[in-house]
Amino acid sequence: MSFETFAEFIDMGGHGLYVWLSYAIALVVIVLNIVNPLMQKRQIFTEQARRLRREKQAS
Amino acid sequence: MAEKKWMPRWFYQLASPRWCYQITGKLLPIFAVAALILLVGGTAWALIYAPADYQQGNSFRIIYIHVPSAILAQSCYMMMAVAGAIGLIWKMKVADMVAKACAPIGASIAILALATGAIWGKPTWGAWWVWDARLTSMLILLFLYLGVIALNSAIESEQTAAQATAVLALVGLVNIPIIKYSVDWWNTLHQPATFTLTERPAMAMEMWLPLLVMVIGFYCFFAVVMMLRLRNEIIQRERRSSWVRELISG
Amino acid sequence: MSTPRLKIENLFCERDDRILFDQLSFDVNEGEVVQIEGQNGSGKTTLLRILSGLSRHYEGDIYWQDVPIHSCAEAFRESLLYFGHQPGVKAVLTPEENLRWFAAMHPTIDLSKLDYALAKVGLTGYEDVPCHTLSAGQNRRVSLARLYMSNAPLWILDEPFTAIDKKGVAQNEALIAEHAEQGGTVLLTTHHELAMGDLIRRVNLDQLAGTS
Amino acid sequence: MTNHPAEKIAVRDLKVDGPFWGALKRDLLLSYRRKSDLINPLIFFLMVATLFPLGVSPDSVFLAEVAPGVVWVAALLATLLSMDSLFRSDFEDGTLEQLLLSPQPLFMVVLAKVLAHWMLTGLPLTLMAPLLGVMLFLPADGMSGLVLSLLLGTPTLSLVGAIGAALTVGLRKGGVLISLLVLPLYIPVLIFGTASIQAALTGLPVGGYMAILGAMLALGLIMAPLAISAALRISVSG
Repeated sequence: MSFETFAEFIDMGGHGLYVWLSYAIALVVIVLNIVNPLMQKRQIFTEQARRLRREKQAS
Repeated sequence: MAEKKWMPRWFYQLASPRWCYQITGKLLPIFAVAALILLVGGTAWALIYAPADYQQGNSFRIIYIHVPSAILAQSCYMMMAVAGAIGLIWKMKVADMVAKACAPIGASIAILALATGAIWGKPTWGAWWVWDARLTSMLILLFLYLGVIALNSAIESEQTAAQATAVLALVGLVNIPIIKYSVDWWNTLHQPATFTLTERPAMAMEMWLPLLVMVIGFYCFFAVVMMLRLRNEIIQRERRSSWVRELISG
Repeated sequence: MSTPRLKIENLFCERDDRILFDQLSFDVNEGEVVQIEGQNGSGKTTLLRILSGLSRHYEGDIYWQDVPIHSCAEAFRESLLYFGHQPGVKAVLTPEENLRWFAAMHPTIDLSKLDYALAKVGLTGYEDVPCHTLSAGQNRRVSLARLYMSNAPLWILDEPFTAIDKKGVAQNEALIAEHAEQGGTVLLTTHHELAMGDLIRRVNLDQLAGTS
Repeated sequence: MTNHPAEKIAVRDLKVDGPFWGALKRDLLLSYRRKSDLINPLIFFLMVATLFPLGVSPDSVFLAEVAPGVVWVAALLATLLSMDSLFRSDFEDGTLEQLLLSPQPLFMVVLAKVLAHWMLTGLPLTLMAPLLGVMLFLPADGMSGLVLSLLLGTPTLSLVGAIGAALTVGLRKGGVLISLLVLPLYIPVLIFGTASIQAALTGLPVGGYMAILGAMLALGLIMAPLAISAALRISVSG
């Protein structure tokens, strides 16, 4: 363990802003990368399901 | 076709979007769990247990994001170009889709590498941006990604877009070593050798191990996102085939 | 029976979410004139572009004298004369300069017939005039002059008679017939009623699309 | 078909050109007939160089320092500006189709077209560069480096730019896209081009830089026509 107290951990020896900002950006990029294809998938599925229903009605 | 005969069997199967969809469905949870464990564990290790650097103090902990993302951004470009080449030569649809899925992931990871590099630069150099050779190379890599994405979205026909971007990605791949060399050289010419972010004689084992964990974790994360995008792409392009219809209506 | 010159097998092509043709198969032999028919948007131009090797967005096989065209690309291009939607004539060059360039690019164009060809398409006296001063029909005639100079066995002609007057059409029909008689092969699309009658074999894309 | 007037043929020279020479001759002739295409990049080159003293500072010491970079960036942008038209008009009037259907090796034809492009942009830019050098107070020592580096560097710019032009030829808004695709690839040429002038200014030997620029040109000569040919086939196929 490199830190004695939680406050020290947050402070990161005065570099807290930089370290936490980096990790926060990393988290955002990772989450966006996962959420984006999942949303896309939902959109494709609803779109295609609608198309299939339309085709079924037409035939 | 006769020219495919010497290919091993898995190559044929990989070429089938349906098989690819099924196999990624099985692999996805495995990689997702691995990525989660490695990234959470690696982050905890990096932030809490790894010792601070004697020169840079705790800002050194940014390396555990910066280096893996920089490595991943480069590998991702390579994968994109190779997949594009396979698609171009053997007309393998799945390879085209892999190449297309790579671009946005790679671009976002390159942005992450640049952002963390810039943030790390502030406490180290006292400025948000320094024309360091590695950062500059990464910036150019991001430009290459953006070019690929722009070209892909500008061409309407999916097939033409895939082929054109494959050619561009390959041209970029040939150029990357030249760009890297010239930027490195330019950097030594214009700046007295300051110490760079990541080049150091030898990293202590307790610093190096969490870095390794994070690198592997990032690769697993890439595999997960890659497969997610690939599966979307497969569904989108194979929407008229019977198995996709069943999948959607079922 | 000898092998067909051009053999099309199970051709499949889709564009913009629409299947243009599926399982399209037909042979073209020496001395044949084949007219591709179909409504607007039925894929006539696409088919000709595929057969000429310009477009590779298809599935299926095309054989030139029993060899797949992608493995004999150079020999195939050497035997081919293609007349596309755009006449392929540079506006700032003169008819003669345009045809000279064609001859440089296509060894099957016989440049010694230059004057003969220009006379045939009615452009004698216009050799040295830049093509942008000529009418649309005359520009197409510049391109058609290639037919009179060509030694290529296979002609693929996409709407060759657009903007050409009656007399010109009749002349070109005669040329096509002569080419076929000498053992050449012609694939064409046109909206004109051709007078060649029984010489022509027709392939209708509308009917074929319905069978899939 | 033998009834053509034989006497007329004797008057004219009906020798068929080879593919390389035929393509080169035609492109040079085309530009000669449309002179504005020839002059516009040069005017652009001159204007960009004028913007720097106006936009930053007319101080001669400062200008002398940035002159190599400014001239090179201006040359790079001027080349890029002219790139879009390389295949576009051929694509629009159907001659590109005929080119791709030619049994002649596309590699040679493409190389001829790029050579013609360089002769009409890169070469005049190189010849004009000393004028810009004087305007920007570039010391006389740097002139030889300037001209030599441009002479070796601009063909590479034409070759790489042509890849971008070939990839975007089928697109309506190709112009901006080309810059996006090609500019990152121009960076090595820019770096070594300006560095060679700096070296010449400080009296260091420029041979090494010229060798690197030459190596990049050699690599471009071999690889770029392949990429351009492939890109053209893909673009026309779409």
